[in-house]
Amino acid sequence: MSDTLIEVSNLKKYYTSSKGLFKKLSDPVKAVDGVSFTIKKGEVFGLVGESGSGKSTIGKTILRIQDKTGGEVKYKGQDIFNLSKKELRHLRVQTQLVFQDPFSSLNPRIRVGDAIGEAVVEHGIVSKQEVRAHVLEVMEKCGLSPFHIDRYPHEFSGGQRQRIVIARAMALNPEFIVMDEPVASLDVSIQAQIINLFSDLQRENGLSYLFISHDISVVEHLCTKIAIMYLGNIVELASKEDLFNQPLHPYTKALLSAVPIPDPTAKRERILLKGDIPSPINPPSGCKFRSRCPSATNLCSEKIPEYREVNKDHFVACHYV
Amino acid sequence: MKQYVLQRFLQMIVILFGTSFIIFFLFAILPGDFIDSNISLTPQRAQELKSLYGLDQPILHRYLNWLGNALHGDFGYSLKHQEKVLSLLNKYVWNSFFVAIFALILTWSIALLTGVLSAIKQYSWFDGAVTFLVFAAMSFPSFFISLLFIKWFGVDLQILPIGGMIETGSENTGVSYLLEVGKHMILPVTILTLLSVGSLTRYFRTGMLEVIRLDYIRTARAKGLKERVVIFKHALKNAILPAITLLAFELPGLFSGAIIMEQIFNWPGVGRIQLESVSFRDYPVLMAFTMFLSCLTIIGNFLADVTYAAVDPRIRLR
Amino acid sequence: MSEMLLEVNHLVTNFHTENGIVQAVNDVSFSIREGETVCIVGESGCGKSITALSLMQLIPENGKVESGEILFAGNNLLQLTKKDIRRLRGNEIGMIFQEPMTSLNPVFTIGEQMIEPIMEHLFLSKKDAYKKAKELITMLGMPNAEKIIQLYPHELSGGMLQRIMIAIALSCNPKLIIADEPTTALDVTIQAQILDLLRDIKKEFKTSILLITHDLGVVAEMADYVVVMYAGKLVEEGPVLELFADPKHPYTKGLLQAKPVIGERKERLYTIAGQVPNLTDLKDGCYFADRCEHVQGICRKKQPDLTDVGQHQKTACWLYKEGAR
Amino acid sequence: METQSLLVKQQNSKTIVKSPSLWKQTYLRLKKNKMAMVSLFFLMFMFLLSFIGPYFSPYILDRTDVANMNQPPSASHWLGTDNYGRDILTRLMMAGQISLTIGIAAMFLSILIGSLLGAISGFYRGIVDLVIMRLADILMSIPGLPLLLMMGAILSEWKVPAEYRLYLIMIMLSFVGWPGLARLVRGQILSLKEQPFMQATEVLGLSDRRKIFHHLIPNTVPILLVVATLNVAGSILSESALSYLGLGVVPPTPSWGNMMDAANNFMDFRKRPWLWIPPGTAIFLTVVSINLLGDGLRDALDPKLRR
Repeated sequence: MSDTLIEVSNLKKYYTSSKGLFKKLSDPVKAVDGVSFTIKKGEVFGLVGESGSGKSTIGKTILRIQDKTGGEVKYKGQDIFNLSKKELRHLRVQTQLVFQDPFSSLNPRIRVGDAIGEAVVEHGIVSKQEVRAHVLEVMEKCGLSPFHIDRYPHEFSGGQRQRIVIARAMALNPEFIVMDEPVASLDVSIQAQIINLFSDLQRENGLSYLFISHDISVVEHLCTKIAIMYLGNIVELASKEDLFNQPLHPYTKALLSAVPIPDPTAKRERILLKGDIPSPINPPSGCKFRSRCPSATNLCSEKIPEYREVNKDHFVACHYV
Repeated sequence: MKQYVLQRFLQMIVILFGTSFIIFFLFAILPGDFIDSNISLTPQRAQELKSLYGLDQPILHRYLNWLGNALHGDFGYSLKHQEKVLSLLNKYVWNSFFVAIFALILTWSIALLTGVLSAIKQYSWFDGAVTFLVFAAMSFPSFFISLLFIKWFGVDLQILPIGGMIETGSENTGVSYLLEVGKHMILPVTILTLLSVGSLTRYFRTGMLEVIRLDYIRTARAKGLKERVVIFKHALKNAILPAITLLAFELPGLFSGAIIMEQIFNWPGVGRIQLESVSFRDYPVLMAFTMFLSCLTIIGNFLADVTYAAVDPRIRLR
Repeated sequence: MSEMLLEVNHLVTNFHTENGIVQAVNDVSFSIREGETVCIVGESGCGKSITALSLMQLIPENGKVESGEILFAGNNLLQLTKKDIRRLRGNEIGMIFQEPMTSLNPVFTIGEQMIEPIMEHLFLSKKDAYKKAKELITMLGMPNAEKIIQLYPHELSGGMLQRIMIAIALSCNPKLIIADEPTTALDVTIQAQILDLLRDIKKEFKTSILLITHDLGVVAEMADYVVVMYAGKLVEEGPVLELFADPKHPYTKGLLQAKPVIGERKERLYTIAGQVPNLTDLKDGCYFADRCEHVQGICRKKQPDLTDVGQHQKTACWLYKEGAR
Repeated sequence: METQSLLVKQQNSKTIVKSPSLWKQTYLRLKKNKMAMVSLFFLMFMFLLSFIGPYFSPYILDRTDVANMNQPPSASHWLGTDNYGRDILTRLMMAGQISLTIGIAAMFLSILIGSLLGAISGFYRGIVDLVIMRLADILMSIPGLPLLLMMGAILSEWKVPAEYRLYLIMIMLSFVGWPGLARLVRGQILSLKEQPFMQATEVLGLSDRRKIFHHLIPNTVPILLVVATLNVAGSILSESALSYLGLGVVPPTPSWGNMMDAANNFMDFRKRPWLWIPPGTAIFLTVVSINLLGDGLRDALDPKLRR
């Protein structure tokens, strides 16, 4: 058996906006437009992109919280869109999701202990009598105090709520967690605490993560493999070292140079992209990045660049690499 | 936008049919009809009339018949008034309409003014007083307030007429006629206004309170605009726009709100005819009037939604 | 050295909430010179935005500037009449906010909203105001000014709207622009464009900028002078190079170390333990004491005040007080 | 690392201020609202008066007393007597029982039908949703009072005995009331379903039953509570109007509305205001209190709306 955990091939997710009697054939929003990647056991896979890149959609689709439009997602070799109800329930235990906003991802009317423990009992992992002990154990792992167990979510700050959300996911002993911008709404000092917690949990439990973020410095810190997305496609995918030492796609280069560095003496050459991110409803023809690319040519507007392996394990979609 | 209007239009047609069927059905399950209750008819004549009116046929058939006639403007014949329902309604509807329209104008002006003022002076004594009055106005049973007003202004103080549209036997014409009618209208209009002003004031107050906390109001202030401009241009336009959709319910609401008031004030409007027809089992009239109000609501609703979509740039340009 | 444009002395702003009084800004002093960019940096709830809003006297209804002075070109803003403050807003002080998508009125066109301050403060006719609006749009690097002024806010992207906000702030040639987290809601590549634009404005018009941000990267790129706030207090201030080279206050140090930085590979991130204190329930002593690695007895008893450390740098910490140990 | 996590724990225990549960907070906030509290106490008084008051009354409900007809308020008859010599206060209290019961029962029925249909609509969507919502649209476009009048007329045609009429009135009122509630509940459920915490229940693999009963319903209860309160006020108003017109609760069963029928007699109206002013005032005060209480509840449940 290979050590591949998740295999995504040519995944597509389009949203159609119209409803009602007349199914108007409006252009769909191509949120994810043919994306392939694999995540190995124990790997921390980073997915970076700006708004409209489709990164969150991927996170939700590969957990089958949403339906796909096309392509395939395999978890441990099994197509997750072909599971029976029972198998799907089993998948729910193995895979988990941590949301961006710790305020809306906890039900305000359910106590912390119940939020963490309810699914554990439902899936029969721990009996009703033992659940409290189990919850306390998980809470301690996630840096929460025992007396928090009977509190309501509104009594906690953002960072602590995120710990609760993580504990809720960890209570099921999952193998794979999708982290959808889990630190985006947290302050720097709290963000560091949570990121360290992620590393600790990952190391101690041999977890695999899909870490979705717009913050490339956080991804660099945490991930081993990184994919850069632009308007529904992966434009570059490589190991952390390759991507940062030798970025190939013009978008990756621009993205890296745009991140402000907290060092006033740093002298960098900045690649300033012109214009706005185009709408995913009506993206540019050919290479979707061409409207902002500093080195775009006629070829780029005519032909969609092939997503190919340039170096070993380094994939790029650009005509000029 | 075009598609929205079309979709909304079709929806309206569906609802119109549904509503007319429900109203028809309710009358169809009545055990008696105006032929049964007319004891002067011989059984044979009754049977003839029944087949003449199609009353011996299955309900769906009767419904389609009635609908077909209604679409031609034929809503049947009023037994009590011995005339066609349509011409009967036409005769009385205007008396109700004028009261309603005056009340409508008054309600909206008062509600807009007090709603906005109490929102920008939130928690002031003015706001407190308005809030209390608003709740009082919303809680009065229409018949009780009508009776109280007649007692105070008509019976005790004797400054206003206690009912009717003109004095009995009055033969005034021209301006003096108008003045006389106007004097009789004061109490009905006041009461209708009072009954509907509360919830609308509340609506404007809440809307305004929501809007004045938004970012763009802060931006308007940061631009150094006069407070007057900030409130009455930037905030008010946003607070008023959604109220367009309420306007649809306003006119039919006033008509149906006036039913009891007209009865008490002996005002010769459709509301009073409506109540009369309940006690006289004059069901064609009752049915036509209910249908009239429902159509008014449904069409008004459609127009309001379309207007709102046309006025609000966020929807218009979609 | 250039003239002092704005001086804030001992500013105190409180909020009255259900849970008691919140001291959002607690005895804060700083100043801005002409043509200088000052950054106030801190985490959410530290009072940085309220400080900015206090200058413009735009704080929400339940808040109040309790004491202190705000000297702008020699006048104390807190003593001006409402009318005079209004004349200042949008005219001598322009402001940009965090959320460009909600900061413009959805039912008026871009043009209608741009000409308002121009007509109000520069007394131009409507026609001339529109002309000026179009010039501003072109100047800020947006093509198609003619078309843009006819559009409604929801038809533009966040980055474009923020440019429009900057154009509005600039329209009356202000001496000071207050930018409250102007790029937080934007994507990284758009953020780079906006920061670039602000730098150009500073260069070209010699406008002073007060930039409020939580992002130390933005501070390093934009600031001449930095003010660090924590729990409503000013904990450290200094010129950007000195402060980043040698941060003194344990909080500033912690912030700089806790942020992952591109190209700087660390095994673990440094963390500041605990949570930001609840502002309704503050104890005596330094507000950072509970989270500080170097906490000592006096920290829990008495609040430190700002002391000079280094040439232009100041910090409020007992570690740098002589004889405090 | 070790010391740091220890510090985190210490911190956690310190920075959290112990605060009461959501319901308790709501109660505390409501307690601060003077108008709502006065209303609450008045309503409690009204209930006691209507349901317990009659036991302390020396008069029997339907006992006519020819010697004491149309007496104005006095020491023995605090609110006077009517044309049959019956004590007005006693009748007012008994009528209160009927009116309040109808109002509350109609509310419960409307809530039951409305929230059930609304929840089904919002949770399962599809064709069920379409049918339920169109039905609601249709019923909502027939103005309430004319619809009630028609149904009242049907009751009269069927010659329903007076003692059963009040049950049918309840059903009629809820028939008019449920569509609005169904829409509200549906809207609530649709917006809740978009909340990340509902997506979390999906990821956690919780059963539909648990999703509905532990996550969705408890979050719709607050708004339902407010609407239910206001619905009682509406029902009492509608019932009184119907009864006043003789189409609702009919004598001999007393209700506040049909007691006001006295005002239809011109002599009684002019000369004997004690016949009709007390029931009218009772309706008004009860309804105003319920409205103020409902508004107070709304503020207390959703503090965001206030500041």
